Amino acid sequence: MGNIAFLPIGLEVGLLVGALGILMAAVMRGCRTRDWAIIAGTAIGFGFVVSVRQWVVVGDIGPQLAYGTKGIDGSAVANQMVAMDKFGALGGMILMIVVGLVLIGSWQMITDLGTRGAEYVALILLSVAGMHMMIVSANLVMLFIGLETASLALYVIAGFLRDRRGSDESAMKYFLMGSFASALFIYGVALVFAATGSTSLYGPTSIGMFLGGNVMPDPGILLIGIALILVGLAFKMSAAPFHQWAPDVYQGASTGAVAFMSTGVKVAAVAAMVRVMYLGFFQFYDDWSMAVALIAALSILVGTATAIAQSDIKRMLAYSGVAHAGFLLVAVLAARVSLDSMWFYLATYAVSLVGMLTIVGVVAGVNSGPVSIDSFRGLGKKSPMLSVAIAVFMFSMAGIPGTSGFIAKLVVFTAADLNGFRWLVVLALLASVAGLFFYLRIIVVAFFDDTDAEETPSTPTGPRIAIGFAVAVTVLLGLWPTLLLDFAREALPHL
Amino acid sequence: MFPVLAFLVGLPVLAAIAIVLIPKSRSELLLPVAFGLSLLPLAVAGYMVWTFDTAGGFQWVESIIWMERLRIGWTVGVDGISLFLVALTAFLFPISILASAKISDRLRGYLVSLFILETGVLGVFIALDLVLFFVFFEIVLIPMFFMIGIWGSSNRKYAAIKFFVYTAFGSAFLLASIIALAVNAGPVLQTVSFQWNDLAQVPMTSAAQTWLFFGFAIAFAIKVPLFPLHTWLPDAHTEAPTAGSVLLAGVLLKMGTYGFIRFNLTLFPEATVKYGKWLALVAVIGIVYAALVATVQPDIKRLVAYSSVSHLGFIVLGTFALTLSSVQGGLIQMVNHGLSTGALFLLIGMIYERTHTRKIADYGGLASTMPIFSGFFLLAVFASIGLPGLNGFIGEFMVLIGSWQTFPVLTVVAASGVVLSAIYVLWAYERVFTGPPGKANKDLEDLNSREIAILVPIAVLIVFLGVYPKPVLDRMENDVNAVISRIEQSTNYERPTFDLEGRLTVDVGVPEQGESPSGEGSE
Amino acid sequence: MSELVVTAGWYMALAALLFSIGAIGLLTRRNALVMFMSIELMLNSVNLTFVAVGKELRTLEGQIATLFVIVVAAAEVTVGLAIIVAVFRRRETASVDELSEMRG
Amino acid sequence: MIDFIWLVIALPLFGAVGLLFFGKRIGEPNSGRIGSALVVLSFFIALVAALPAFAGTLEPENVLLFEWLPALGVNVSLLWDPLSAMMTLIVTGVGALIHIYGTGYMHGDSRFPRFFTYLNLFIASMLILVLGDSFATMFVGWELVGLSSYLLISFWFEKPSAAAAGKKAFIVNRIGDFGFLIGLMIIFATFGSLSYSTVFANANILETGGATVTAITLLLLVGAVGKSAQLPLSVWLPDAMEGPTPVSALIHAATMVTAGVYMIARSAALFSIAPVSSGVVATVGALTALFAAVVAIGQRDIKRVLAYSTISQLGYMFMAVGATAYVAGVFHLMTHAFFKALLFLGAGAVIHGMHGEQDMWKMGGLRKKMPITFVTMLVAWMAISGIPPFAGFWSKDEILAITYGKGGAWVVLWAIGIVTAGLTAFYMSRLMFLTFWGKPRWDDGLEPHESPRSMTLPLAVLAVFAAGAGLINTPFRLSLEHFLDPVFEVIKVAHPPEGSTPWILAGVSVLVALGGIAYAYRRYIKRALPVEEGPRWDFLEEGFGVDELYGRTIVLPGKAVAESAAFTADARGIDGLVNGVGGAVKKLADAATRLQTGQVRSYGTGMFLGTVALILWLLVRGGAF
Repeated sequence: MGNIAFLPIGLEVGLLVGALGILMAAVMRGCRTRDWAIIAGTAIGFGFVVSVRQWVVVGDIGPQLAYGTKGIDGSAVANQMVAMDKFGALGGMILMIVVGLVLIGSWQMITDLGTRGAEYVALILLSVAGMHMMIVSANLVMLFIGLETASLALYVIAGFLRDRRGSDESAMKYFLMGSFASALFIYGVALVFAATGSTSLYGPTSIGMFLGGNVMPDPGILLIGIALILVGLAFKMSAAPFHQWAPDVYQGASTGAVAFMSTGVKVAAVAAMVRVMYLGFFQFYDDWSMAVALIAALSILVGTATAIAQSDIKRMLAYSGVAHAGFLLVAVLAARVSLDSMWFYLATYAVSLVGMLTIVGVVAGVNSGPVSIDSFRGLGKKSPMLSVAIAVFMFSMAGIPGTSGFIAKLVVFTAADLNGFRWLVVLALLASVAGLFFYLRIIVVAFFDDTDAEETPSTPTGPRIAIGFAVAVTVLLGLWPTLLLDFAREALPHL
Repeated sequence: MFPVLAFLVGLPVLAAIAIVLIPKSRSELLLPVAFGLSLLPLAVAGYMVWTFDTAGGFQWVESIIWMERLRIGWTVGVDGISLFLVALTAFLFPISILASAKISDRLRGYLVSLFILETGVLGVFIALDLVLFFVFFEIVLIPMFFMIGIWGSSNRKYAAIKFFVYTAFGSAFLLASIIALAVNAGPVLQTVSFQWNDLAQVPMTSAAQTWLFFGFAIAFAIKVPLFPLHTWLPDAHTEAPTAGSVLLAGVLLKMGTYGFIRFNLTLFPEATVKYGKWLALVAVIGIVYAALVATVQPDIKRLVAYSSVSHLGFIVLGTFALTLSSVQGGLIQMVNHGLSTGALFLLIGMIYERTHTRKIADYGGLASTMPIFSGFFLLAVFASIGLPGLNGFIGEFMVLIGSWQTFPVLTVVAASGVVLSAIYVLWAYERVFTGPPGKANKDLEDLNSREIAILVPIAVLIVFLGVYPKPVLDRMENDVNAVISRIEQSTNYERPTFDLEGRLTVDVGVPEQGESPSGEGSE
Repeated sequence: MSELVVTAGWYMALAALLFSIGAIGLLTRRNALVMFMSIELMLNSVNLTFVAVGKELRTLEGQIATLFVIVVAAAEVTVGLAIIVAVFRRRETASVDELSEMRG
Repeated sequence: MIDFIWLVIALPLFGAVGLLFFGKRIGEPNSGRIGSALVVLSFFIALVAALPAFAGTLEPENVLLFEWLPALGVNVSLLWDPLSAMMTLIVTGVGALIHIYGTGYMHGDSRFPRFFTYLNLFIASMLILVLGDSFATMFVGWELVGLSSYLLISFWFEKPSAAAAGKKAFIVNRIGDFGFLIGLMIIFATFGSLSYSTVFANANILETGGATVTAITLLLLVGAVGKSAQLPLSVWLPDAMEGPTPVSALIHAATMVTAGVYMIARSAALFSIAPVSSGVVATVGALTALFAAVVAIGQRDIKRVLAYSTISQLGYMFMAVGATAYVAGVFHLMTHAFFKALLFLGAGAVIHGMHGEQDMWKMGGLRKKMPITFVTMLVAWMAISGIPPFAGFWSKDEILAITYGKGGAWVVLWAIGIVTAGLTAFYMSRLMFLTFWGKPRWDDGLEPHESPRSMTLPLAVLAVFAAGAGLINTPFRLSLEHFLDPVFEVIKVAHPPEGSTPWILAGVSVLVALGGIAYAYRRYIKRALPVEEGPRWDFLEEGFGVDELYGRTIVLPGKAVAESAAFTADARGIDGLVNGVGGAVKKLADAATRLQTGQVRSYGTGMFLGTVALILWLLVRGGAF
């Protein structure tokens, strides 16, 4: 075990060091954003390398658990805290790519912030470390810590632009609701602990072992616990009815921050949910899967319906994110049959969304709060490449073939159908049609409306790269999905 | 073996790339290059028609499974049912490009859209993998959406969104059904498979057939479109630019009717026999209803759009009548409708470029100012109302004669479309072309040589297919027979025989099923 | 006096009550500080549960979890108070009802 | 072997296509000459091919050109038997004369070449109709002649009335075709084939008078009624007079309108075993004959008189074929082709000479101005009135005799026929007297003149036939019967009664005809011209308001239905529903948006309620309650 002592948390450590490094650099060398970029880039790159290394090592020696305590008798190692498996490794890669894209796409904002930019970058690195911790944690308390690490940093990030009204509102709402959700989550953990005597997902004293070995005559407390854990995670992915914070927060926060919080947290929460639900509570699959299906259905319906009425693009994307949370919950259900479909959905949605929000940042400014859809008016003429990118992302989110979004829906829905959720698949497909109303609307505004605005927004290099990469991934995976699918098929959690 | 079909579908993609690569400074090259490139798929399609083995069955099959676990992949092939739809598609695109000479705004994007559209449509007709089919089926929406939305006329936004959302609504059912179909077949096949070949062999319970049949049918019915799901079509047609209308009517609608034959008939034979009559009923209602509605349309494009709805009803009626003649007639009617309605939209586009109005009331007396134009128009009009000697007749006649045996009452009602179509078409012709030319129309120029060059190939085909459709029918016959035979084998359905079957005392010139007739004095 | 033994169940019931009070407080009060205190109350009820159950099951896990929760709560206090202060500075109020510019 | 018979069709078709593309370049006189020459050539080829038939040695022969619709077993092949030979000769013969006439009549028209394009097209189409050896090919020709008719009626399309008349003709014909088409469906469903050989050879398997054969024949009759302008689809023919007069002569008198008669005669094998249908055919014919003859009396326009007269004469033919007197029907078809073409061409010459005037009340005294026209028309007048020995007498009389001979209710039809004969003589005399006798009533400055040679020559030729053609089938010498024997040999064809009855009947009809002429003479020559004006005459002129009746009962309600379908059912109903769904989704969206109050506490409440609901749901499902 010695040789992997550092590897399971290498990514987190790297990011923390990077965050501290940036803060130090800001203190010692002043406002030199180049330094921060190098450090952050190194940290993220390191994180990515660690994830790859994990993948390789796991491929060689199989999934591992780490950081346990010795039993009282000193013999067995129990209560492992962190799992090192391809599941976490892939999660790490996706998170690194997403956060990298976000930073590249919104670096302008960091430059604008001056010295405080260092804090911003550091917070993002800290937050993403927390997110990854959520994915790899082998213990519910550990999961809680990861969740809080991610969230606390996000609360600050949401309200980072102090000089803009709405920013503080955004932070406050996020904070209050987030804390509420965290409290519900940890109370759920406590109840599960009360019912099973464990908070661990692995090992001889894990929740699963207990549930497998004992017949619960009265599972009430456990079920309440499961419900609360679900609520906590569903909140993070902004699934209905725990979604209402999202539009307000997204609207108030800076566009770059939204790109990060809307994608990273979703990745982390979905992955964590899969691990917790399947490993922890598989014996209660019949119960919680229906609960998840109901939340999914509600999210899809509410998200789609509300998004139609939006005139602010970030709010629209927030509600579309609610609908996508629903689709992701379908993916959670589908994960029982095919985990790769869930990964595919997560990765492609995250990339498209980051790309789209980067465009919003380019068009309306990275610091922008509310961004009316009308600001895209006539973009098709002024900036055709940008508009094509918009079209690609919108079609991808809508699930139109030719884009990764279609394949994502296809594999997820096929797996969900295989898993017996045909009604949910039909509902989801019909809702995606209604979703066209708002995805198409953006394309319509961009392409079909003329404008008399004169200046063409020039796309700086950073966003250009981020958008280009996102478009490339979206189209490439849309045409050649096996690239990711075959890879992700191995990304199973430690059992 | 050379992957002909991949090549065929790939050509437009390459053409689109080539168009993108033409430098901005040489944009005058866009149109000629695009036209030249669009001839390549036509050449391939021509080669395919030429070398097609009339014995039928899928030819030029390529099968590469990409996603082994779900058995999704590039499985394509062409049989007698799809052959001429491929050919029609390849034929209409160069014409559409030529007809787009007046497009100046964002021409590059326009041409790229056209080529992507071509890829999509060709893909639909060759795909033998349900997911691949669906991908192409949906991809087609995107370029069409842009064509209507960017290069359309005044109410284009509404029409584009309506077109997209309405058809996507049907597609949602289609995708759900495709997934359910594959999942249902999973236990039998030991794997989830989206291969048409695999799925066509899996027997299904009648309940499953019913659900899936209607799932597929909704999507195709919207695409066709069948009454009462047709209202997106007039809007889309009216607002689309000329090439858009041509392709919409010419090939896009055929994706629905083709889907009926390729999927509903082969995959769900029992449900087809059981519920086909309802679709036939809807189709017949559409024939009469759309014809009625067409008569009073004030907008000439809307009129033709409704006439499309009416004519496509014949195809669907023939498809579900399940006789050799009716299905074959429906198939050839797809080609014929593509030609004649395509020609009509081209012509309307030409007059619109001159007058900038589509209101019938604004025209009048064009026959004296534009004799060549009116001549072509008359030809297209008569082709579309099924005048013998022109192509429209073949399909309509075969459908009606063939369908009678299965659905006598429906067919009689459908036949009344023959009268109604004459009414709306000739009345419109009267108002547009005859009488003394009004002031506004006195100085209109007749067609120029480019426009004539666009129309001549269509006119030639209209006449040729009307007079000598045998090359086409021969290539279709065996595969259509195979489709019906499959239904006969898997259900209790039997092809209707004629009343005096076996009682004829003198049997002259009656062909045996599947054999070609041998008459005396054959050359 | 054995019948007066306070079992873990009682503790859990108390914790549940506290949690509910906290939740209701969060939902009914409009002052951000009070709402924040309610959240702290909820977290503490979680601690109570953990400790009680841990004691009952004779494992250290419960106590350790409590420590973590306390730490997290402390961190939350820091961030939360900072946000509240920022809001108060700008708007001279801590009432969350004022914070409703973004909606719809 | 008569394989070359396809040339008969190919030549005019070639002319049509060639003139379509090069007519303008070829120019005025030559395009007409080419068109005429091709038809003349066609005629002679047909004549050569028909020689065996005159000798009585013609075996019906099929000539396969190419396979057409294999699935239906339909080929494009031609049938050459005495009936088709005779029809071909009439079509090409009369057609050739009218072509020649047209070169004079259309002189100076700006679209002179186009006229011959259409005429050639018509000849080709009519020959397809006549020569095809299956119902499918007949249907093809059937519709194609409809097309040519449409094109030619609205030849002067700048005139709105001409355009409308062409459209009306086509649409009314299509109504008939609708019936025809359904008939074809049943034929195919019954025999599994559409070719004459199969159908007619096996017709006897069908039960005589059975439902199938009755249905088939009645539906075919619908087609025939449309094409031959019988009641109730007669309304298009008078309007068709908007076309140039040669067209009226060729299409709307001599050939196309007789297609219905040809069809019934061709399908004799079916009609002869369907007594009900045959009765209907005859009744329709008789009623039409009477109706049209009455209406003809009220016409002022010289061509409209002839149009109604055509309808009336076609009624006779229907009576004949309805009475299973197929030979008599075809006989009358032939004689009618000659004298009616002659009448039309004569009327055309009059109109030509009168510079376009068609109102007979503005003519008068023309016999001096146009002597040749007058003389030839005189012949035609005698022929149509049934005065022996002119052609019309023999053919009409045979029909009446056969009808009478069938006895029973048929005598009523005979009576109608006799009355019609009298009326015919009367209105034709009226036409002649008003046109050629009396004082000139034409407008000042009009200089009526005789027509050019190209027009009078056909008149002369036709006059010869109109006078003598009847002689080929007199009771003394039944050449036509024998000629057509091979066609009808298996069918029971009705013959005139034996003995003295025919002679008495002939005497009666001649007397009636003479009476009609005499009355007209009294009314229009002996006395001052009567005033034929006022509402009653108008009503008569308008054909008893049938047109208006259709307008009120069919066209207007149809239009109203279409309008309500288009603007209410479709735009508001179906599309309204579609947009309504969209609107409902938007409403729902707005409602959902309203939940988003911006108040964080309400969000908390939502979360809380959601949590509680989830817990309760899980507890209930998990069996904790």
